[in-house]
Amino acid sequence: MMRFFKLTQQDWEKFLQHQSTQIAVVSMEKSKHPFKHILFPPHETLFYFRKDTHKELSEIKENKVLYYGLPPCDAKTIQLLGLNLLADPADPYFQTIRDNTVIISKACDHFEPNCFCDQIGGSPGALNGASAILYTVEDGFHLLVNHDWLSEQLVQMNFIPSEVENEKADFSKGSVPVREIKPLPIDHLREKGLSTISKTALWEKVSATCLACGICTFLCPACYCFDIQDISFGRVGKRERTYDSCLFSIYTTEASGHNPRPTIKERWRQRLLHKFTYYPMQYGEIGCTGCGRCISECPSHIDIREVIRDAEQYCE
Amino acid sequence: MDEFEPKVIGFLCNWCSYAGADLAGVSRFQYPPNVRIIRVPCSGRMNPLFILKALQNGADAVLVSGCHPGDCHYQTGNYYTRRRLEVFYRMLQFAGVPKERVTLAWVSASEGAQFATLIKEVVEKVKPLGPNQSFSRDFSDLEAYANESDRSSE
Amino acid sequence: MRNNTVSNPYMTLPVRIAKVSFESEDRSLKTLELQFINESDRKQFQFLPGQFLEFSIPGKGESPFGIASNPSEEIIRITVNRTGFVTEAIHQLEVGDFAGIRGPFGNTYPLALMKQKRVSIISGGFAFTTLASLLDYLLEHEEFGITGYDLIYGARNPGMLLYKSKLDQWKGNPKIRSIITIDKEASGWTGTTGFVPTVVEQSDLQPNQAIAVICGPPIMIKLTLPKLVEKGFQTDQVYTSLERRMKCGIGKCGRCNIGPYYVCKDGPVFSLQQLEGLPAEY
Amino acid sequence: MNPIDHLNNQLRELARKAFQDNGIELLIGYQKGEDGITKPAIFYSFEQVDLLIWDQQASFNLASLVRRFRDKKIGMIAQGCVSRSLVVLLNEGQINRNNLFIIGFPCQGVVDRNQQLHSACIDCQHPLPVIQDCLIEGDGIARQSDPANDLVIELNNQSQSERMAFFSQEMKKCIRCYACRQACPMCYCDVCFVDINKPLWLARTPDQQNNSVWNLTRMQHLAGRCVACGACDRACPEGVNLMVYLKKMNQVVKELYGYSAGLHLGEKPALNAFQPNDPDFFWGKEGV
Repeated sequence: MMRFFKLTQQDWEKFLQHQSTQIAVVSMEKSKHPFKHILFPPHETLFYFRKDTHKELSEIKENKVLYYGLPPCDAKTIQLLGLNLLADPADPYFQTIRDNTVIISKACDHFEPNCFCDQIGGSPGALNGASAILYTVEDGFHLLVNHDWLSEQLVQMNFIPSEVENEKADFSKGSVPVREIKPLPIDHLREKGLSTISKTALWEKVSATCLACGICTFLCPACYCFDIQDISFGRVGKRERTYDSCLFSIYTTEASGHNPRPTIKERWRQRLLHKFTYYPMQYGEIGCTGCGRCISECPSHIDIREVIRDAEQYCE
Repeated sequence: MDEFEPKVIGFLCNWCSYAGADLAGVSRFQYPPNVRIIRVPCSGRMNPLFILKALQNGADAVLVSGCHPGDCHYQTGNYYTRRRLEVFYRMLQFAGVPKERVTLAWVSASEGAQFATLIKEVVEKVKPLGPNQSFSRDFSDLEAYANESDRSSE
Repeated sequence: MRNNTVSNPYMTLPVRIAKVSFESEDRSLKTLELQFINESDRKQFQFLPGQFLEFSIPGKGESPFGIASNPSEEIIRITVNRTGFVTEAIHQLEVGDFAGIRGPFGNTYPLALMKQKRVSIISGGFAFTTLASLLDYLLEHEEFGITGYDLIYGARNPGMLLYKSKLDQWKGNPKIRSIITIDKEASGWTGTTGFVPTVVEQSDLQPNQAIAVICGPPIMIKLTLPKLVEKGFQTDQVYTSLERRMKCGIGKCGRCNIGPYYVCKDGPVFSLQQLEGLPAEY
Repeated sequence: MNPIDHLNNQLRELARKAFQDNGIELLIGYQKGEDGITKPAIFYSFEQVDLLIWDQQASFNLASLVRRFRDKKIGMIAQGCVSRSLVVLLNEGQINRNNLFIIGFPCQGVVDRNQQLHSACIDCQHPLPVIQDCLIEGDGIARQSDPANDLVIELNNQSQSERMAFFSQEMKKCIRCYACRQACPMCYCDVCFVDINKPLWLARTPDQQNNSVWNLTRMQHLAGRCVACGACDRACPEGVNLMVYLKKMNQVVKELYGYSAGLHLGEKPALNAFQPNDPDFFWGKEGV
């Protein structure tokens, strides 16, 4: 049930103050580091083991944390990662963190140069899987809540909710920016992306200056590929997972030395199509939030928006 | 509390320093038992990664030793090592690894006594520094698990 | 804090190595028979031919292996080729050692589709493992009403053939037409010689009411498929089991992704029809 | 006309000539992206050269792209550091001089991620190319004193624990995306030591200790080969101060063996050569 609250600045502060006495409350803002680093940490212990008795121990900590202030594109992480990681069998580590995370995102008030959420069907004011979203209006905030626990907390503090049917309901969303801009042709890729697989010229073009580093994937809010490794220490050890990237050659190289994706061309094809073709085929959503980190952080300034437009030319 | 006994990893060249260590043993020169020796075919085999890996896995000091310059069994191996490790040694120190932790020395096959002195001095030098914590990997969670699971199985 | 040993798909079931034997004369292939420590785990571990498991050595890592034993057997059999870090460690295991397995993962050969049909099994090298399981399983379950079997199996030399005693057994079975081939003539070998694609070309495989299952090194598959097409096999009649580098086995870690499929979860068995139009990343 | 525009006109003219007269199959240069950022680009024809541009935003070292086109006849624009990188690659037999047509130009320095003149460029000693097939005349950026050098001196004077604290703080930032490796023209190994799992040299965990090993080893592999272009430092998304360590390393190599990488064709890298009378380190000697 979605609910909508009108809060003044004082109300909001009072709410945060009150929450911080019960659970951890963390302020976030749009930064180079995606929110993914919290939901799905760069390295995570799966379990400890003993080599002698073969006992395994997995400890998953449940700490309820409220994060507020992150942009909607970052909040979308929780939704996009969940599509894969919670598909049967669910990943217990991600699930625990997700279940114990309350996200209050904040609608953006401007576009950064590399933002493109509005070009892929999103909006800088969309809820995107967050528990709630905060809109700045003249006399305070409008808070749209889609989270029972959070609603309850607010009601307990005597804030008056009004029920709304959906996100598009009529209430002031303050200064959520809108701009005249041509949307990216993601529907082409979604429907006909498979036809670009054999188009070597396209992949040669897009990967020509790619260095095959992992910046774009490590900082992408929707990338979840990981590697598993064992760390030993005498008779005990732990199995750990760390980020991995489809752009690394080692990612698919088999022990025999055979690599199904031997050059950057194939790896780029995997990166683009996995986000815009395979992911929608599997889960119905594109694996991109439009945050623009891969564009601003890329050492060779490869612009995924240009790549999508290039790929459109090759769709049949 | 017992005195801190450093763990020293010694990479010794097969032809000179290893034989030197052997001679030290045969001649019954006393030296501290803190050193664990790894024989390498030539000091030219020394990959700086070996030193880092030893430090990372908890060695308190690393000793690299080979033939005197000019005496290399393979003619020039130790000349390359000399350059390679000198640069590496300085970079390590610049990164803040205490210089006592890494030692590079020439010991010939006939220098058994010198080898014993060398080990004594390496151990003496590194003792006051205490265990290598800043550079070894953090295994505290694993140690805790080992102890805890030991207790629970008793 | 919760300790969910049961539901955590990353944690392993403890097994004991019951038997170890070298499978090939160059000692690169070793067959391991695994016995579950906990009786209940064996009951839980229900698999069908084509599925695979993740074999884990604590401190070394995990590797995926196709299950080569018949589902009705008490033990689990895998054959391990020594190539990498983990397989090297597996080769050092001895009878009585402990290890962990996870699984079973992936899909099975299209058993339902095989009913009342002829099954042609084409294999090369050590990819024969899950196919041996399939053949065992189908022979045991007469209710499938398989009309007959073709078995074309090739290896580099006679010493590299897997499961020799079984091969002999199958040779004597009137329902199975088996052609065992080696790449080059070797002393003492009286059977067929030649590469699998050539043998397939010369054979009289019939596409009518048949399902072909093909498993082997990528180059063998690549060259054999056109021969099957020449013989009139349709893309939905030919199945193959893919191999990819895998880590998690449950469709999470991403590396075995081919188009909209994860080989570990949606595969490893795919029909040619499914693979059409997808990147040939195998 | 603004000097940068003038330079770009000259570059385009020479590039067109290279396509016409020198038979290059492709040209490695820069162009403007949609958002106005200068990015590396490959030009395959005479007509495309209109887009060729160089300005201070061009923070990418083009030499790291050369190897992937090495069986083609390549044209490229090169200032000081790119040409020095090419010299090292040529000396190491990675590329073929006959397949290379170099359009040299004087460099005015490039900016880092914060749009400040990059540390490597502030005290650049060789802004002019050291090898070229044709050259645009002009003066390069004037050498100034670089605050990074002051930091080197400062660290030199600090205690071991202070140095360790600074190093640890830098290493904590690293996320091990390997952008430094990939952006470096000298890091061309087909299989990097971190990608080997038999033996597993280094855990992939991006924590301080593992990152230290990664960065120290990478630097060691660059000792005597690093041309101090700063591409790794500019590529780092986390702003790890790689420059101060590379500067120190280059100083050490220069001080001990009088060697600077990439200045002369046919030279062996410092650590691939030796002199019997090299300064002899011995244990107990004061380092740093």
